[in-house]
Amino acid sequence: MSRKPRVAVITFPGSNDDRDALRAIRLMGGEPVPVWHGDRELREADAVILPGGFSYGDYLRTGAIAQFAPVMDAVREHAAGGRPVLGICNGFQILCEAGLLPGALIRNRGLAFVCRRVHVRVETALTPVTSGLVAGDVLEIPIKHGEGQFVAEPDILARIEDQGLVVFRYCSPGGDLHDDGNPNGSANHIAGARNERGNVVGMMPHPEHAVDADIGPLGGQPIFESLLSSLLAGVR
Amino acid sequence: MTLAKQSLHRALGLTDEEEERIQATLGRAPNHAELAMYAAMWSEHCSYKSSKVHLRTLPTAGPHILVGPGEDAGVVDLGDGLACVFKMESHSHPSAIEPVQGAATGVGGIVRDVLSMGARPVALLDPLRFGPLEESRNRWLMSGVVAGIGQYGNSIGVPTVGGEVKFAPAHGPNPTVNVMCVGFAPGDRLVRARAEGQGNILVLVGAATGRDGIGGVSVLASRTLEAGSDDARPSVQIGDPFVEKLLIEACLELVEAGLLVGLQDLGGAGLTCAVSESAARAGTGADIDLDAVPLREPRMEAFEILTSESQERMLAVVRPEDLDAVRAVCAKWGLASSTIGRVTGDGKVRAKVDGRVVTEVPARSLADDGPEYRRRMEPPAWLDDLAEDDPTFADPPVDPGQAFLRLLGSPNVASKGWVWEQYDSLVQGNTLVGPGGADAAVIRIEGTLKAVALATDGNGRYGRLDPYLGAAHAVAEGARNVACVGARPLAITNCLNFGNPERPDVMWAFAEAVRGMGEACRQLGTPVTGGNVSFYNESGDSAIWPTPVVGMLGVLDDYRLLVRPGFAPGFLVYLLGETFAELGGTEYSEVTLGKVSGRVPGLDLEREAGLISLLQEASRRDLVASAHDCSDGGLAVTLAECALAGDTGFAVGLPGDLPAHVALFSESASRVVVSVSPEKAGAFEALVAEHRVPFGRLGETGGPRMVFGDAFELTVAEAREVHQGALPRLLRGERAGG
Amino acid sequence: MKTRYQVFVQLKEGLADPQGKALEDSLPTLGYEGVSAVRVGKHIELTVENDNPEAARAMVEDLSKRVLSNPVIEVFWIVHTETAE
Amino acid sequence: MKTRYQVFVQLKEGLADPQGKALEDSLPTLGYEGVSAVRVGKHIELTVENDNPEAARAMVEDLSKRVLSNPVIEVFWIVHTETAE
Ligand SMILES: Nc1ncnc2c1ncn2[C@@H]1O[C@H](COP(=O)(O)OP(=O)(O)O)[C@@H](O)[C@H]1O
Ligand SMILES: [Mg+2]
Repeated sequence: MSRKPRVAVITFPGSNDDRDALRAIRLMGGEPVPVWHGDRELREADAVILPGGFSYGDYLRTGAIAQFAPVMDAVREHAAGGRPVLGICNGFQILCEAGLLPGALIRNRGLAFVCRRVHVRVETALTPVTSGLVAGDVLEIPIKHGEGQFVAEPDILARIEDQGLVVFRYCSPGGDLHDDGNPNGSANHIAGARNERGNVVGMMPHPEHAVDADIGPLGGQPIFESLLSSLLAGVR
Repeated sequence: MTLAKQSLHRALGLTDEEEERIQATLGRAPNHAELAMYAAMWSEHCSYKSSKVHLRTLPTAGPHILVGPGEDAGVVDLGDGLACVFKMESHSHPSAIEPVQGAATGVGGIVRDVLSMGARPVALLDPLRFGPLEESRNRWLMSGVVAGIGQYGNSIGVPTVGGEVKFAPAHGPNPTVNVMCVGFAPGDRLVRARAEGQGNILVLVGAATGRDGIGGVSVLASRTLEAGSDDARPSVQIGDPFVEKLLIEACLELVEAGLLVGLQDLGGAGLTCAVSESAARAGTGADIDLDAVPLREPRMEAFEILTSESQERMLAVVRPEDLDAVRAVCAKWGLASSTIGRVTGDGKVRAKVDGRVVTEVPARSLADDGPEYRRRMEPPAWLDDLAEDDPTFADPPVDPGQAFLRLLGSPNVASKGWVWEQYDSLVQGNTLVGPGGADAAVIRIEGTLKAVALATDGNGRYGRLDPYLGAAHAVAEGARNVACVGARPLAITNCLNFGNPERPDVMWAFAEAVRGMGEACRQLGTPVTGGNVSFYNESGDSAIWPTPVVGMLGVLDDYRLLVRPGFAPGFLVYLLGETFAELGGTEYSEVTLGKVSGRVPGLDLEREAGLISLLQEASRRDLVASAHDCSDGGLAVTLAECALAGDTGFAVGLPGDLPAHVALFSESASRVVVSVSPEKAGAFEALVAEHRVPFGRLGETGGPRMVFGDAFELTVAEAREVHQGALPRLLRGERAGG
Repeated sequence: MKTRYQVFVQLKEGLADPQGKALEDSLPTLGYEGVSAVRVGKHIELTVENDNPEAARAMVEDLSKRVLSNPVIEVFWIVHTETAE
Repeated sequence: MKTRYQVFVQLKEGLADPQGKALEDSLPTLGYEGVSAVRVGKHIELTVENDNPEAARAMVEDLSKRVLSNPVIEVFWIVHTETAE
C-alpha cells in the first residue's frame, strides 16, 4: 500500500477523549490526524472519528451545539461520499443530533453517570468498524456516560431493527441479552447504530479505551483493526 | 473609632485588634473596600491565623521536593525531568448546604491550584465523610456530593481515580468534602504564582465576575454555621465545568508556548488574594483597573469586584510584547481575556475606578502580615474515661462469623462501587489502577515506564480517641498503601478538618494531629508539600471528629512490576507484621459493641519503615503475587478483599495465640497480607528476614470458599453479595444487610 | 423592541421520561401520596431584540426547532411573556 | 379529584447560569442575533389526586421546596393548570 490510513479525530470545545482516540489510532497502526472544530476540511483523512467528552458542556442537550460546528459540513460531505465516520459516546450523540444516525440518546435509566466495563454483542459485520468481526462476537469495552440511553419512537425503532441498523447490543459475557446487562436502559439493548449505507456508525462504549493491555480490556482492538483494514482496502 | 465603623469591621469578621493593626499599617483608617480586602485575606481560611504556628513545625524539605508549602500546590521531582504537582483542599462548608454545587466547585478550585503551577491535571481523589445513611438528609448529602464531583470531574476530562468514604454521626450536620488533584509537568516548565517584572501586564482569563461568595472565606469557611443560617447561603456558587475545561487547555497552551511570566488561580478572596499573593511573592505591587474587569451583574461595588469568588477565573502575568499572542490563545479556546492592570515596583496593591484610586494597600501586609494566634489548648475532659473503656477484653457479643458479615456490610468497609462508578476513571488513558483496584491508584506517566501511586487516608475513630496517633496512622497507612503496589512513598499533602479553633479542646486536638503528622512524615521520609486547614466544621454544639486526611504520593520506576491485591489459585498466603490484642477504636468495636472507645492501636514507625522498604524490594524482585494492607476490620476483612479482588478463595489459620475475634479483627498497624508462589517462597522469606519484619505463613489460596481457620467459612460469592450490596441498599433507604 | 419568551421542551408522550419516573417512584418514600404522571422538562427564558414582532416570533420558533429541542424525541411550545420598548 | 400542576425551578437571580450562558454565547455563530438574558431552568408537570384543593396545593408547595428545588440556590413557582373529577 502507498501510505498509512489517515484517521481524523475532531476536537470540539469540551472534547475529552480526543487525545485517547488519537493515541489508539497510532497504537493500532493508523495515521492520527487532529482536526479542529473550526476547520472546514478534514486534512485528507480517510476516516473521521467524533470523540467522547462534553462538547460545549453538553448543557442543553448532548451534542446539541456541536452539530453546528463549521467542521460538521465537512463531516456530512465525508459521510455522503460513503466514507467511514465513527462517533464515540459524545460523538454518537452529535451524529444523532446532526441527523446522520437514527434515534437519540437521553439520560440513563438510573439517572447517574455510569463508568464500567461492559460486554457488547456485534450485530452486523456490514460496517467499516465491524468488517473484521462476525455477528455474535462479544467484545469487552468500557462505557462512561450519563446520557447513553438509546431511544426512538416505536415506528422508527422498528425500522432500525428491520433494516439491521443495530451494530452493537449490551449483553452478558456469554452474549445473551439480560436486563441487568443493560447499563442505561437502552431500547433493545442498543449500544451502537449505523446509517442505512453502513458507513456512519455511532457507539456509546469507548473502543479507544480498550486497545492497551496495560490499561484495560482489549475489545477495542478488532474495531480499530476493522476500520484500518477496510481503509487499506480503500486507499490501496 | 465610630460605632458604624466598628460594626462594619466586625460584620466583616475582623476583630477590633485586627482593625487597629490595619490602621497602624496604613497610617489611616481603612475605607470599606480596604476593610473587605483585609477581612478576606486575614480570614482563617486565607491567613491560617490559628494554625500557622503549628503548621510551621511540619517537615517540608527533602532532596526531591521542588516546591513546598506557600505556593498554590506542592511540587515533587519524579526524576528524568518530570515534576508532579499535587494538593488537597476542603469544600465542606458549601457542600453542607448545596451538596452538588458545593462539591463541584471544590473540584474546580483544586484543579485550578494545580493548573496554576503549569501542570496538566491528571487525577482527582475525593476523601469524604458523612453521617449515617439511615438519615435521609445524609443520603441526600452523599448522593449530591458524589453527583457534583462526578459532573465536574467528568466534564473536564480529569479522571477521578481514588478517595475514601467514611461514616460517623459527628459528620451528619457537617459532612467533610476534601478533594485532591494531581498534575504532571516537565520540571523545566513549571510556572510560579509570581507577579514578576515591573510593567508586566495582568490579564484576567475566564468567567465574568459576579456577586459570588462575597465574604465567602470570612463568613462560610471561617465561622461556625448556625443551623439554618441564611446569611451564609448566597456564598454557594454554581460551577461551570465547560469553562474550566477551556481554561485548562488554554493555560497549558500558554505555558507550552512560554508566554507566561506567572499564573495564579482566583480562589478564596478572589482578585484580592490572587493579586496580593502573587505581588507579595515577587516583592512587587500592582495597579488594577476595576472598570476593566468583565462583570456578570450590573452596578457592582469596588469591594465586591475585589473579593468576589466567582469560579473559573485565572490571573496571568504577561510581558507587554506577548499580550496579543496570549489573548489570541484565549480567543482560540473561546475564553474572555482582559487586561486589568500592571505590575508596579512600589509593593502596593492599588485599585482604580474611573481613574480614581479606591484602595491602596501594601501587598505584603495583605498576604503575609496576617494575624497569628496561639489559641488556648486543653485536652477534652472525657478523653481519659473513653480510653479506659477499652473493648479489647470485652466478651464478644456475637460469634466471629456474624461479626465478619456485619463488618463486610458496614458502610465503612463495604464496596464503594456505588460512588466510583459515577466517576470517569479512564479518561486520559493512563489509569493503570483505578478506584477499588488496589490500596493505591496508579497513574502511568505516558511515554515512560514510570507511574505515580496515590492514596488518601484518615481514620476518624482514631482521630477522636487520639489525634496524635490518628494523624500518624494516616501518614503510615498512606505510605503503606503506596508501598503495597510497589511504589516508593515521596511526599504528602493533607487536609486538616476540625471544629471551632476558638475552643481549647479543638485547638488541642489540632496541635496533636499536626504533631503526629509531622513525626510520622519525618520518620517515613515523606515531607509535607502543602495542604489545607478547614476549621469551624461544627454547628450548634456538634463538631466533627478531628479528621486529618493525608494524600500520599509515591513513585513506581517500572509499572510492569506493580502489585495488585487480588488472590489467584495456588499461592501461599503470608501475613507481614505482628498482630496484637488491639480492638480499641476499631471498626469491629463500633459495629458489634456500638463503641468508639479504648486505646488506639499502637504505631512503631521504625517497623513501618522496614515493612515499607520490604514491600518495595519484594515488588522490585518480583517476589509477591499480591499485597494488601490491614486496616478497617483487620485481617479478616483484608483476606476477604483479596479473595473478592481475585475471585479466588483461601484456607488460612489464625495468627498468634489470640482469641479468634481478636486475631481476626484487631487493627494492629504495619501489617500486610501477601501471596507468594511456592517456587519463590524461599527467596521471599529470606528477604523478609533481611528486613527483620515479623511474619507468618497463614495458608494457601484457591477454591470458591474463604476458610478462616476453624472460626468460620463462607463462599466468595456470598461475601461479594454482602460487600457490594450494602451501600446501594442503604442509599435506597433500606436497612444494612449482613 | 424587546420581547421576553419562554420555551418549554419535553420528551414526546410516547417516550419514557427517566427523570419523571425516578422522581415519581421516590415520592411515596418521601411521604407524598397520590402524585402521578410526573414529567420533567426544560424551561428556557430569553429576550429577543427586534422591532418586527413576526420576525422575532419566527426566530424563536426556528431556534426552538433547531437548537432548543430535538424533534426526534422532544416537543416544544412557546409562551410570549412581556414586551418592552 | 385530580389536579395538574406545573412547577418551574430556576437558579436565583444573580447566580451564574452556565447553561444559559453557554447557549447564549453560541447563538450568534448559529445565526441568531439579538438574543439576550437566556436562562435555563426545569419544568416539572405532575398530577395530584386529592379531594381537598388546599391540601393538594400545600403538598405541591412542600414538594417543590423540599424535593424539586434547593432554596439555597433556586427559586420555584407553581402554576395550576386544570382540574378534573
Ligand atoms: N495542613 C497544611 N499543611 C501544610 N501546608 C499547608 C496546610 N494547609 C495549608 N498549607 C499551605 O498554605 C498555603 C495556603 O494554603 P491555601 O490557602 O489552601 O492555598 P491556596 O491559596 O492555593 O488555596 C498553601 O501553600 C498550602 O499548601
Ligand atoms: Mg490557590
